[in-house]
Amino acid sequence: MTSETEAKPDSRLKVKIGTVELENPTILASGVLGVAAGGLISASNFGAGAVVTKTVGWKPRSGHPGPRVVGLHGDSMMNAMGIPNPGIRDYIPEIKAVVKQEIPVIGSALGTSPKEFARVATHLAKAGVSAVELNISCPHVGSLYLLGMDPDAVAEVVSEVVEQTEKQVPIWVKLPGSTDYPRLIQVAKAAQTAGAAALVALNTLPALAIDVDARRPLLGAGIGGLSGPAIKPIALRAVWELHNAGMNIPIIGVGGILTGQDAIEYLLAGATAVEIGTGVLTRGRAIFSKVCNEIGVYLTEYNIKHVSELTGQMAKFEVNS
Amino acid sequence: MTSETEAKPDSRLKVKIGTVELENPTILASGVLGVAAGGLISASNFGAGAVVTKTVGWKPRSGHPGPRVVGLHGDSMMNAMGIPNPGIRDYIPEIKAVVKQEIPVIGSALGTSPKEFARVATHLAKAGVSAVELNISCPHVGSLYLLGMDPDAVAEVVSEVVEQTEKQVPIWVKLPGSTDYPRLIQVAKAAQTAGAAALVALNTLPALAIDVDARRPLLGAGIGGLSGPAIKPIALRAVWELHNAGMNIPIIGVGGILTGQDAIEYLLAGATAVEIGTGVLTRGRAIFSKVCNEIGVYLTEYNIKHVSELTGQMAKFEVNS
Amino acid sequence: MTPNKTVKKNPAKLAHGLRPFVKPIQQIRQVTPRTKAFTLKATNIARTAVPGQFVMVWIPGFDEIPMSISAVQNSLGIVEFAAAKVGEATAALHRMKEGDLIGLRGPLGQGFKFPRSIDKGPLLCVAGGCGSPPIAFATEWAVRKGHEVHVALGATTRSDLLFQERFEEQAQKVIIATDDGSDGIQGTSVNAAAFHLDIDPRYSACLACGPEGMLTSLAELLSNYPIPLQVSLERYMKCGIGLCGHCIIDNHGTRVCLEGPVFDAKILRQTDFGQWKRDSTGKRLPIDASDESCEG
Amino acid sequence: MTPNKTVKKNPAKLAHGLRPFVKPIQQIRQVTPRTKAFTLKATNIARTAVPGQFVMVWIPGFDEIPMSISAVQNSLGIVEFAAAKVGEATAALHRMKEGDLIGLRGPLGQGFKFPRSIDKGPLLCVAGGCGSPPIAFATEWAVRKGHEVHVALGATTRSDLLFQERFEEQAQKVIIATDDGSDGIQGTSVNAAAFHLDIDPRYSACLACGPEGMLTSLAELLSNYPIPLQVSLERYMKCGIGLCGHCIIDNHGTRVCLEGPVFDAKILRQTDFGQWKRDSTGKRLPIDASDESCEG
Ligand SMILES: Cc1cc2nc3c(=O)[nH]c(=O)nc-3n(C[C@H](O)[C@H](O)[C@H](O)COP(=O)(O)OP(=O)(O)OC[C@H]3O[C@@H](n4cnc5c(N)ncnc54)[C@H](O)[C@@H]3O)c2cc1C
Ligand SMILES: Cc1cc2nc3c(=O)[nH]c(=O)nc-3n(C[C@H](O)[C@H](O)[C@H](O)COP(=O)(O)OP(=O)(O)OC[C@H]3O[C@@H](n4cnc5c(N)ncnc54)[C@H](O)[C@@H]3O)c2cc1C
Ligand SMILES: Cc1cc2nc3c(=O)[nH]c(=O)nc-3n(C[C@H](O)[C@H](O)[C@H](O)COP(=O)(O)O)c2cc1C
Ligand SMILES: Cc1cc2nc3c(=O)[nH]c(=O)nc-3n(C[C@H](O)[C@H](O)[C@H](O)COP(=O)(O)O)c2cc1C
Ligand code: FES
Ligand code: FES
Repeated sequence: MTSETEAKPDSRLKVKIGTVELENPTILASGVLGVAAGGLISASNFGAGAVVTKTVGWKPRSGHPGPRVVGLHGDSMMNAMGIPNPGIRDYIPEIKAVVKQEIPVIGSALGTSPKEFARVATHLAKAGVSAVELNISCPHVGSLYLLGMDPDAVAEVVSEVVEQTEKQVPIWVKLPGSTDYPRLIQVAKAAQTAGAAALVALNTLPALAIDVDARRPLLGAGIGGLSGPAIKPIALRAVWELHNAGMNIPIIGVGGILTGQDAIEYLLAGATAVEIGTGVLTRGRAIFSKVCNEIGVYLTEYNIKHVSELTGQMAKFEVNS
Repeated sequence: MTSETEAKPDSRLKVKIGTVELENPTILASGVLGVAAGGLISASNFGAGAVVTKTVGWKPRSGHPGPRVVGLHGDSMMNAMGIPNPGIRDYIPEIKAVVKQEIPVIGSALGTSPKEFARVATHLAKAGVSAVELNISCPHVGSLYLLGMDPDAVAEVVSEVVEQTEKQVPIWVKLPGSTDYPRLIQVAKAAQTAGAAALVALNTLPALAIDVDARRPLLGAGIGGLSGPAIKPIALRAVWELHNAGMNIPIIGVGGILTGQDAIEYLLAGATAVEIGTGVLTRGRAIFSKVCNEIGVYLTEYNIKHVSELTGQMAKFEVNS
Repeated sequence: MTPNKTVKKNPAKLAHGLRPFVKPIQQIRQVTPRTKAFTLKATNIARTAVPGQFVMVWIPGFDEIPMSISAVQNSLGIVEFAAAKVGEATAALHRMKEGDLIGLRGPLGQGFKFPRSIDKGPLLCVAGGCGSPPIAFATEWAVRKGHEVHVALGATTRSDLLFQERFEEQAQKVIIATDDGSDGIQGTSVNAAAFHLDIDPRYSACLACGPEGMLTSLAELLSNYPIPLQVSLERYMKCGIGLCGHCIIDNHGTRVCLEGPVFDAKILRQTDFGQWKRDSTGKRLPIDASDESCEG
Repeated sequence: MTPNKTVKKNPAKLAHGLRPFVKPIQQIRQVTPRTKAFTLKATNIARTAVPGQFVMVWIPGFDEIPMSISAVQNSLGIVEFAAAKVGEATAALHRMKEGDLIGLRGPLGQGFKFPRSIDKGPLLCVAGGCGSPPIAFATEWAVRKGHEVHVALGATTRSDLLFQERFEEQAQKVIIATDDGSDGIQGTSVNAAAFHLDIDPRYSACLACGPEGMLTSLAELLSNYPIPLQVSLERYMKCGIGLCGHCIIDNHGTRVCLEGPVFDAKILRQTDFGQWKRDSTGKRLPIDASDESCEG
């Protein structure tokens, strides 16, 4: 139905995030295209190495009133979808339709308590997802963001999920969009200790945009989450901080990736793979194959055999005072 | 020497930040043009209602090695100047040259201890500044950023400065570029209790950008501060959070202002005035008169008598969960 | 590799689709007992919109909802849409007065494709119930381009016939149908379309909008004729710009807000067309002709 | 007011001035005992640079420092600069090998303005000490445009004469001066310039670069002639794009990196020219001819 370019496989791009093997390191981020199986399948057809589902909870959520998205300067945007989702039971058929096509699916889970997180994760695991990504960090669902900034609460959620899913599926933790590094690293360490298999950094950043004519926030929920190029330098810093903290855990970088070059920055900072959300708007769904091709050109230019050789290979430096 | 437009006075734009009276609410942000008296004077000639000096400390600082600036997607940028400054004694002549021209000067102060902050502030006060802005928040001078996130430490600095300057000059506190609202508000409250006369939100956000060819950070210091349009939604959110916290203290909004519309967003969120830094790059120094003219057009369009009527006038909303 | 590779903009990213223009409502007209037409000055939308495209209408304090563009006056930069009162947001819209501010984001999506030549036969335009707005715009557009246009317009009852006058003013032939027979033939807009086809089936194309049940019957009817059919679909829309995936109708990821809302009926065969719709949570619900908000 | 007013770009914001191109060094030549010339492929810089403009050279792991462009080969996209070893960053640069990566950000600043017509008389180009790079580029540029160019080139001693061969190849007349008399006349480039003027003072313009003490003497010398003088200044630069204010030379806020480094000498009268410079902290230091890094 569309003329966007198709993906070409390139064995240099295969990555392993813990036990999860992907054809390439580009992953569709949660909340983008993911309401329907077809959206997830299309991202895979356009080259994504894996797809993250829309965040799904136990009960249905209608999400926030509109406006739910607004474009900002420089290809960035804000959203306050409010995590609409039909609840895990009605979402399972969508996931199964994708899993059936042998596409690696990462199930994004939300809960109002550790038990509920675990219940959702268990259903996701049964549906055949390759990993579960815990959304403890949505900035326009206030309770989640606060949860994600609290190391003890995060540990509790992760432990419960790991226990209930009985290690059938790796648990990834998606960190909040925050610049508070001491805390972010505490949260990350708490998650790792509790059994997380990978860290995803970052979710959108809490933000506000105002319409000066209406004299109201431009989003129905008031507060929204900032995504796109605006947050890349912040998320990249977070990935580097996490990498530098010496935890031995895979990191997935996310925030503002538009080009292969952006993705390589994340890899150099310490990421094993990347997720792409807003870029789907800027470059179309073919962004996945485009980014992969651009990474391929770079590997060729510098005669690098495999993309994993880039992870964490930025020159060391000391933070000044 | 230049063809950029000159400022036209507009009495509707006069503002009072506590006791400090300005011709208009646009202020040159610290660190931009401010090394030399001529830079500060030029910003005023181009329409700035006040100018903030380069942050100055007790002893000279050479700052970080280059690269010290890098442009990013969408008119944003990062810098890691590292607060080069000749030390307060050698900087005083620059300040005096500006004060002599009856330009409201805000002296930006740095210290390695509460006492040193106070010593610098005292010298600034003697040089005739209209207010002192305490830089407790530079993200590429690690010690400062950590200080700015610690309510007790901030209270200690502010108390000492207020005491030593003997209320001869209002003390403004420039808050760190952080998304950690509970903490930012704690810091703000601590500053207010200790005697701060105004809050400035925000400084640049801690960030990283990498050159994929050199495989190094694009800034000499590694870490840098993100400024420009990228941070506007974050700083705007912070201004609104501070305003909403019900403190009765003027707020000066800063971050990513390019247009009158951007400035008005800050006013509606709760700011009394705004500072502009990176915009000087994007629209030239005439950005001050341009933004003032654009605010004037808005006041006319909506038949608003005075710019102060905009402060905090965004419609109320509840943060969702 | 440096500096950053220039990113070619996705044509989908329409300049004004990402941010609302907030403007005072210029005029409000009650066009049927349940429907009001609203006009606003939005020059950029008026200049670029084509029939079948829609706007996201922001009703401050309530919601942002999709509305087809029902007319533009390009020279004055004016855009019109017509909203039926069906729920909270549309009720709030109906309470608004001229001069009140609303936001428009768009034009969004892909509109109708008109036959290149006006010599291949007249156009058949079919509007059922609330489906009139894009069809009224399409009719005016086609007539202005020199096409002969025949209209089939249906509603439950006479007073609900939306934009009847406009159709009668513009089109060469209009056949009316009402469920209760209060005007025109008794039946639906599809019956009216069949009437047109019986007279002379040499149409160059058929453009249609209305309840999905009506559109499926129309598609069935037209499968007997060599006339390409384009239909405008309605799906729950959250973003309107192809990002969130809420409006996807098939396993290829076809998005009604971006690749639609107007589709060639052939393309809809392997989709949810006529079968499922999503509610605000994303849950799929069967399409049941009887629960459509505007019959026809 | 919505959407956001389009922001007209400040012409000062040069597309490539904000982000370094990182490229392998193509060629390194030792041009004097203390100076090496470096070439790199940087097509965008080569295409747009004019003589007098500079680049910020990033020596990864050390610093980013301003360097005048000393030549471009437009057709090959090649840019050259010539760096004297004076401190840590330039020493690191001198240790680098062909193929090593460095970054170039630019072209930055305003270059020399050449007389519109080639009939108003020859151009006088004066290069003292390390001032040769922009003057060599200017000479080649002017000759290519058809100007007659006379050069006054000075250095402390014969071996330090920078780009002597290039000048002799390109210019119609070259007068050399060395402090120790090891080549040409004994004296400075200003003495050499005086020599040119004594022969025939009908120059259309004078372009100069070198230590600031030399530039002030030259300005004094030329005040006796109706010849417009343009000089290229050096100031401590932190950003190179007019933002930080470190290179400001007067109370009008004139920035050497943006409005300069080439200035009409008349404009410099009410500035720090010849009097003060800032160090890396921003402290003003008196300009003392004897502490210049490259005499001439
Ligand atoms: C492309 C498109 C064009 C449309 N054009 C018109 C038009 O020209 N005139 C007109 O009257 N109506 C039109 N609609 C339908 C209109 O958007 C809904 O009637 C409106 O959103 C109802 O909002 P509400 O809050 O009043 O109702 P609610 O009580 O919220 O919902 C009532 C019903 O309206 C629909 N609806 C609600 N929100 C949305 C949404 N965000 N997206 C899609 N459907 C929604 C649902 O089916 C829901 O069951 C169009 C819809 C689409 C998708
Ligand atoms: C517009 C311009 C063009 C220049 N062109 C050339 C050229 O073509 N060839 C050449 O050899 N040199 C040129 N220079 C001078 C060159 O930038 C310095 O020699 C170099 O920065 C020294 O760096 P360092 O670390 O080796 O020395 P340091 O030990 O750091 O300093 C030695 C001296 O170099 C100067 N310097 C250091 N850093 C800077 C800086 N960031 N900006 C300006 N001056 C600085 C200072 O005067 C200092 O006292 C130019 C300078 C400017 C401003
Ligand atoms: C429209 C939209 C919806 C999103 N929904 C979710 C979500 O449901 N769950 C989640 O974890 N993140 C969600 N996100 C955040 C993204 O997954 C991603 O972390 C963020 O957008 C930053 O990446 P980007 O800059 O590539 O978009 C959403 C982002 C957008 C733009
Ligand atoms: C080059 C540069 C130097 C800066 N130096 C300082 C400084 O010395 N002290 C300070 O408080 N803030 C400094 N800042 C931060 C600005 O004052 C301002 O808070 C920030 O840039 C956000 O505003 P903007 O987006 O308008 O630039 C600097 C910013 C830039 C871009
Ligand atoms: S409404 Fe979001 S993709 Fe169509
Ligand atoms: S070097 Fe920063 S303004 Fe010139």
